[in-house]
Amino acid sequence: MNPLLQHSLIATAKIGVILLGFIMIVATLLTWAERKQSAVFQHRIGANRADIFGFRVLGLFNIIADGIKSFTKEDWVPPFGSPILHNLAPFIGLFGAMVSFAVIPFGPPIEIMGQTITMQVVDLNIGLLYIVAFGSMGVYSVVIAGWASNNKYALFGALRGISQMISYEVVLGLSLIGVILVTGSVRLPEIIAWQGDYWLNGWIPRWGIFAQPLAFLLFFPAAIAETKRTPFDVPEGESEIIGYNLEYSGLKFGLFLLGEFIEIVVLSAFVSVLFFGGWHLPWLTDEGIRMGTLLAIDLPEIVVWLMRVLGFSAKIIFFCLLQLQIRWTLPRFRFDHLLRLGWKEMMPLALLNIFVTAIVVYYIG
Amino acid sequence: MKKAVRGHAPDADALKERDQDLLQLLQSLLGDEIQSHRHGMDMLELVIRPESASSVSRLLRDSEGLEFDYLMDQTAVDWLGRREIRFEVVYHFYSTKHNRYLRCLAPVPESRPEVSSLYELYKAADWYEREIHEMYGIRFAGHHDMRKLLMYDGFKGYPLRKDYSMKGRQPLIGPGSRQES
Amino acid sequence: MITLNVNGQEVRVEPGTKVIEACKQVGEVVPHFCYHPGLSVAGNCRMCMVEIEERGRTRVDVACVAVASEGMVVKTESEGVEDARRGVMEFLLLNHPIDCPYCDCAGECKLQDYYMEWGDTDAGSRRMTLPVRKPKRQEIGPNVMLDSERCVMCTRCVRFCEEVTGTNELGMRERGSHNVLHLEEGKTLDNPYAGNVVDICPVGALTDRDFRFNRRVWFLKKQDSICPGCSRGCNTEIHFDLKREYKRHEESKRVHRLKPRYNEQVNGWWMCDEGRYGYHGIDRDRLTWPMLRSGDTLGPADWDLAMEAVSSELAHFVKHPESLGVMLHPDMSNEALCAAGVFFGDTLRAGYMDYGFEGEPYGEDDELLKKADRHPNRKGAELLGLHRGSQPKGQMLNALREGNLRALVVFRWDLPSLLGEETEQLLSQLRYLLVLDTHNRQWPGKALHVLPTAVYAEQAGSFTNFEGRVQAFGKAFEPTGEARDEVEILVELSRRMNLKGGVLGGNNIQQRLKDRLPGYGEIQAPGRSVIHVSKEAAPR
Amino acid sequence: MSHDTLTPAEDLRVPSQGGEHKAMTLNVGPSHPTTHGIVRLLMQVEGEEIIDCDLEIGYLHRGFEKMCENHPWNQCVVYVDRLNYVSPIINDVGYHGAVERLLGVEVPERGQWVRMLVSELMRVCDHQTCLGATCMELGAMTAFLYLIKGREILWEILERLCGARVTTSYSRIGGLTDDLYPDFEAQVRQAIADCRDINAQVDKLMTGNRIFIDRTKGIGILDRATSISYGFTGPMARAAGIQVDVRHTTPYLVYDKVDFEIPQCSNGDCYDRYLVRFFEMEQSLRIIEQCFEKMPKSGPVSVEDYTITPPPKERVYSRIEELMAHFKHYMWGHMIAPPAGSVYHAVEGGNGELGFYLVSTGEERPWKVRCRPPCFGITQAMRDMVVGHTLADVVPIFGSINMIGGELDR
Amino acid sequence: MATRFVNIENKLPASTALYYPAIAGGLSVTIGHFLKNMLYHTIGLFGNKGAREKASFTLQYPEVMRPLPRRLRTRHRIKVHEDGRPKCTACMLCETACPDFCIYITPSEHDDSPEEKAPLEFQIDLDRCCFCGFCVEACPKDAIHMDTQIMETSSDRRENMVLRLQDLVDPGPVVVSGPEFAGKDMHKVLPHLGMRKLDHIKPRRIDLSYRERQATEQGS
Repeated sequence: MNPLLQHSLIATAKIGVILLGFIMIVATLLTWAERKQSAVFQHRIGANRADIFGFRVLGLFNIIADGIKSFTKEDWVPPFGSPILHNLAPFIGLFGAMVSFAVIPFGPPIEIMGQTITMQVVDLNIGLLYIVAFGSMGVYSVVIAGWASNNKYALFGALRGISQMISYEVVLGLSLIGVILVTGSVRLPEIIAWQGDYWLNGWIPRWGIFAQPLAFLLFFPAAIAETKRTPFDVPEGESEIIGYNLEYSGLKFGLFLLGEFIEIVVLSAFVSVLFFGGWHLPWLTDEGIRMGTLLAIDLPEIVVWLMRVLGFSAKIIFFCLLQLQIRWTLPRFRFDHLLRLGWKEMMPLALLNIFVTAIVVYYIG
Repeated sequence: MKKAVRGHAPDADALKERDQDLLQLLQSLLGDEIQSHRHGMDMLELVIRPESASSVSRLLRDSEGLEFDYLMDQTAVDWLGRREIRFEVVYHFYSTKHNRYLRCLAPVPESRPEVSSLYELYKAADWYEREIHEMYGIRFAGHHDMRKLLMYDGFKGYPLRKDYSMKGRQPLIGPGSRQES
Repeated sequence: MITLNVNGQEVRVEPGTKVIEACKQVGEVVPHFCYHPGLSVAGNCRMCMVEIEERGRTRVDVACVAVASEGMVVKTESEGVEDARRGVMEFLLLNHPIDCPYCDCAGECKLQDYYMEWGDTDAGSRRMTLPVRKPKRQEIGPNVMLDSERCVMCTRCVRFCEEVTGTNELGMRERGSHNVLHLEEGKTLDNPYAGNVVDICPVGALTDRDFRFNRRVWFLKKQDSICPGCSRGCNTEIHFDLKREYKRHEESKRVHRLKPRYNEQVNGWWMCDEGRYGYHGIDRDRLTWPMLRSGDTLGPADWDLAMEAVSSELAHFVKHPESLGVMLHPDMSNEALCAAGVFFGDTLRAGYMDYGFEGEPYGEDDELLKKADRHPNRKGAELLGLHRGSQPKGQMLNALREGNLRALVVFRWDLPSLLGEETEQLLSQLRYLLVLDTHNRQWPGKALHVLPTAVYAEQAGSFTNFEGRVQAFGKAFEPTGEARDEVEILVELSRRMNLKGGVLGGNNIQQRLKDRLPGYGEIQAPGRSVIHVSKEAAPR
Repeated sequence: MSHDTLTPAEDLRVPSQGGEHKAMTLNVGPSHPTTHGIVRLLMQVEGEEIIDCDLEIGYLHRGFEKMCENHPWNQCVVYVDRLNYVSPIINDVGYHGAVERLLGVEVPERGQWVRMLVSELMRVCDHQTCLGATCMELGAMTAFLYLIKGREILWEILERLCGARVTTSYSRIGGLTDDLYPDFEAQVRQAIADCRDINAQVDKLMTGNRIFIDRTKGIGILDRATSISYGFTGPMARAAGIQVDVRHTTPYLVYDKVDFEIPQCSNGDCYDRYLVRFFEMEQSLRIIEQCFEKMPKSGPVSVEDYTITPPPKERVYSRIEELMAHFKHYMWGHMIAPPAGSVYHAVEGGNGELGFYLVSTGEERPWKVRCRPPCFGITQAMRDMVVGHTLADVVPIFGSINMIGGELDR
Repeated sequence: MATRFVNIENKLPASTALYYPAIAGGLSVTIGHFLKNMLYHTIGLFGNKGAREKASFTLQYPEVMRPLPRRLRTRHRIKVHEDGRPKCTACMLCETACPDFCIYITPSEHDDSPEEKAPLEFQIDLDRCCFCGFCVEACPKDAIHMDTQIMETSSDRRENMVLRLQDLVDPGPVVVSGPEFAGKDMHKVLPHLGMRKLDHIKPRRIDLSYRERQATEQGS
């Protein structure tokens, strides 16, 4: 077989499986989860009215109903705005979010028919930077949406969005430097591989959270701020300015939402990769379960692989749900408090983290 | 026939006695500004002249022993067909220091419906007076802004006047029927 | 004159005055059922108990029987009095049916009023026996319904039939609890004044079959008025209800009943049934639009068009007014008559004008109230001098027969009934026929313009009765449909025609009326408001 | 920027190209998530900072006074109900208290206790709604729903009691429509426990939350003197350290027979208002508990006077005496015609002093029914409170005002 | 007994200097609720109704109805005597007491009944009605009641909002939301009532209205 063709086929299959088969499904399920989860802790039942032949399946069909609704709703383009940009904006956001997945490794490489297949679409040596770069595509979406709507509220949303995202990108980037310093790489498989090791005689996994706790505490909020969700949803701020997507309806509005949910999944995957060992599970080595000298169970290779992939998925879903939980628990920041937090509190801490990490790495590592 | 024991309202004499000091103080401070007074069933009532409403309430607010720091309420009554002087602007003052109320009535003739504004003294009077103006057509001299408050700009007439019909209808407003000036 | 003391107030009354009347003089209304100033004293209800101190002795006595004497001290409120009244109320209510929900009297019932003031709540719990049942819903006359259970045996109605009409249809029989009002053998309560027994019944025993269940009395509004039924000019009250607050129930019916209003000089407390039930015409079959003829049919038009047409037609006769005839109607108010007189007579100088015609129907006088002349204002027209032309009074139509008339203005008259079979033939010679009428009629084919006018309940004005008494009546409600007051129409016409004689206005009509009608100046308050010869409503 | 430049015709115009427009006019409302009582804010903003603000109210104006003037005294209750639709019974109690004062009638003791009890229940509802709405607009949906759950529990009790949730019409001149139902006390005690639990959780969610503190502390400060000048009463005034509370200064009903504290703060910012309302809820619950201990266990709740209240129904059906009294009661405007005179009667509403100034001419209809809406002056002070703050601060400030369109616009 | 003003201690605790503690506290509250409710939901999935009710404060309207209290003022009805005559005697007190002028009665004379007066037409305009209950209070014949427990009274046409005599005499499925079925799954309740689908919950019309019956009686 032509290697190029083969390569393309494998890449396409990966895109199909990982992007459409996993990410899209998780993102759509998140729309359901967001309703149901919030309902559960608000003593409600949540969306459950859509049924097919009387079956409601816990309201899962509402996802389909939502899809149909957003497709069939009137797609209104403000005549006073800029139609081309107005149409473009939601796709930019969605594109940036979806493309980021290309470098996320979903599991250890596996050998199928003599081929070593990496569980990521493309193994870039600057994977980490790639995600950060494409993650910041979202800012274009926001600013274009806000500007093209020619609405005062949308403009406010766009302005808030652009300053918030740029500010928090700084924190995001700076907090990552600690991780890069520790792991010594910007390539995601290498970062994961570094986290496969253990401290204290194999008792504590060498995960980013333990190596860089402060970086995690800075990175996670900054990343939520990038996704523009509560408590960082000031660009939307539905009770204040309604947000940059004020003039959107139907499918395009749905795309904004979908983009947001995909960003959540990206973020969860990214956090798992950087701070929670990626597809590593504690005490699960290539051979099987090894808990220091206490426990040793040998497992077949394919089982280990499956456990790792599933473990990684579980981590992603956990962080997704955590983000939803945060969104429904906390009030919203005020815009200037948010910027103050970003620039005056988080960025110095991030710099401090880099400084300390650098010294420690220089002398110890 | 069961009949309730009526007359449970606070004893008129007791009220009179309670307000006696206040009345003396008011009389000594305001003098001729008080046209008449009455011991109502709830509080002391003073009748003042409309043009001196502002000066009287300044005294009420600032004089020692009175300190009516709250303008609790301000409204008007239309006495159409019942009294010679048609309107009456009613002020309710309250003093936090002495915990007492005072009602001032300023009769306003229909021919010259004007009262001096309390806006400079009590910020609360701003909207109260705007409301009275649009509802009764009483002007407030010295008020900075006599736009309509509750009704829309094109509303004709004064709805709370007794001669405004309960079934009075106004032309429609809104897009298509608004006349741009 | 003797002086007595009622509740601390000195009263001076004629000797022989009953105590109840003396009390009324100082505004102390003593509760009573059987007493009626227009009837003899029966003293059987025992409600009007007062405490009387006379010659050092205090007693509780019946105020309608006791005669005032010098130095008497009367107390209308005292423990003994209240006790007595409470007892009477309990006694009256002992057998009273639970009928308020469907008793027409609820709202003007004396039992209700007195109970709230003097009744005893706990009386009912002391009841030992089952109430006595009596016949209900008896049609004792064409206009009156009797419910014996509700009767309080005051015998007002019996006395009325005996003393006022002398027909003696009603009487009492049985005794005690079984005492019952009944119709004398072979008689029905069908005298021409039978409706009055409903007015004087203090409870709901006698109800008016015409008014029955139409409307609850507390919804009714009142307007003082004058009965237009005959030239007596009985003082009445129009009880009307335009509609319920937001929705019309019976679109057509506004007046619900008439009640007599006390006027000692004219009608006393009474009115005849003919007048009482004559109000139906106010809402029935009314003309509501100006009608213009095109070809064979009369079609509705708006006022502007109609007035334009009328004024242009009338303009043809400004030069030759001698061939113009005006038929005024004695149902019209003084004001309308005067306005017509000024406009057609003085300004337009019509050749013929009259207000009475041969062949119009007359009724019969009776000894009580009814007058043969069934129109309320013939005297007014006479006093205003509204007869013009060469023909003697009442003979104006001869001019038509002689062919001297080219145009005719007809107010309210039904021409076919006056002219009989020759109507079409006589009218064919006319160039112009204008009709101003209140009701829909068969107008002769010649009628070119028909204008709707208001009836007496829809306008304020005055009538002059047969003896020359000017009495004002008030406007109860707006004219129906597009109808207008005649004065208004004439003023508008004169404004449009703008003749040399000047434009008709409220002032010159008023002045003319004051000049011509004795007493008009005194009764007519400014602004065409209502005046009353007497304001007192008939006591019930 | 003076008010004159904010005439409605001009403000919505898009600034002309090339003009020197530093400030932008932003039109918030009348239909905007923040303005949950329908009000329109015309704001001049520079960036996010508000430099001027004008309020346009009246979107819920329905001619309350005019309608009352055209209805009999007792029928006005349906309009009074709808003044403050979050705590309707307090309005009823205030209005009827005023009418009873005009009439010179005193409600039986049990009736007074019941009125006080339901008033306090309503106050809890009011504060829960207000705090919940504030939290929701700040983005904390869950706290809102927890508080609304608490309100729902209370409303269900009120529904059992009055026959309606919002348009209660529970009170009547001379008393109440009906006595408490049998297991009322048990249900209310359970509800009190539930509300305390909910309040504790919301406290944990919001009170110490740094984000919430940032949003509310130091926001919308109005000093004591200005607050008084604007006629602030109720929680807003007490948050600024002004000691006014009608329940304390001129006790009505039986407020002088119960023991409770009136919380007050000194800063007069949104956080203090939040705290005052929060603590007041607890005090209201305390009053309710005391009511159960101290109120007479039985007895009439309405005056037994057929000229004021209708006779009992079972007697009306069977006896002519009561039937006639019943008819007299309803035929002519409930037969209630207070003697000529005027009275000002105030109660402590959810937002502050809710005063009724009634003028009677001795007829069956009121000559004048004036309601002094507590949030009138407070809403008026909105301009002073928001100017200088950012756009986002409108939310907590407006939330703390607890503007109730029904009583503001009447 | 005393009321007094008390200052609230509103010094912020040190923990509020940081964001994380309160966020953790808040999350613990919501997660606590989540876990508890999730447990109830799970038990409820196995058919335990009590647990299902505990898990959610809201109800699955319209399948499940809340228990409606006895005093609740709902759509009106007019009681009837045993022979089917309405108890109403058109005394108009409800019309008088109505603050909204929503009741319109056309009275008529009625020879057969002991009350001699009966409503020819009795209309209640629900568009106007404010459900204050004054009409029930004012009725001296125990005729009008607001206890049908029908709350769904909306329509897209004004004329449908006017209840006529026959609607009032026979208000339709009164018992559906009655206390005995409160909180029950509507689909399970409906067969007991002889109804199959929710769509059937509309005011039923009786075959021969009172008015028609009256007309036939008078004619014969």
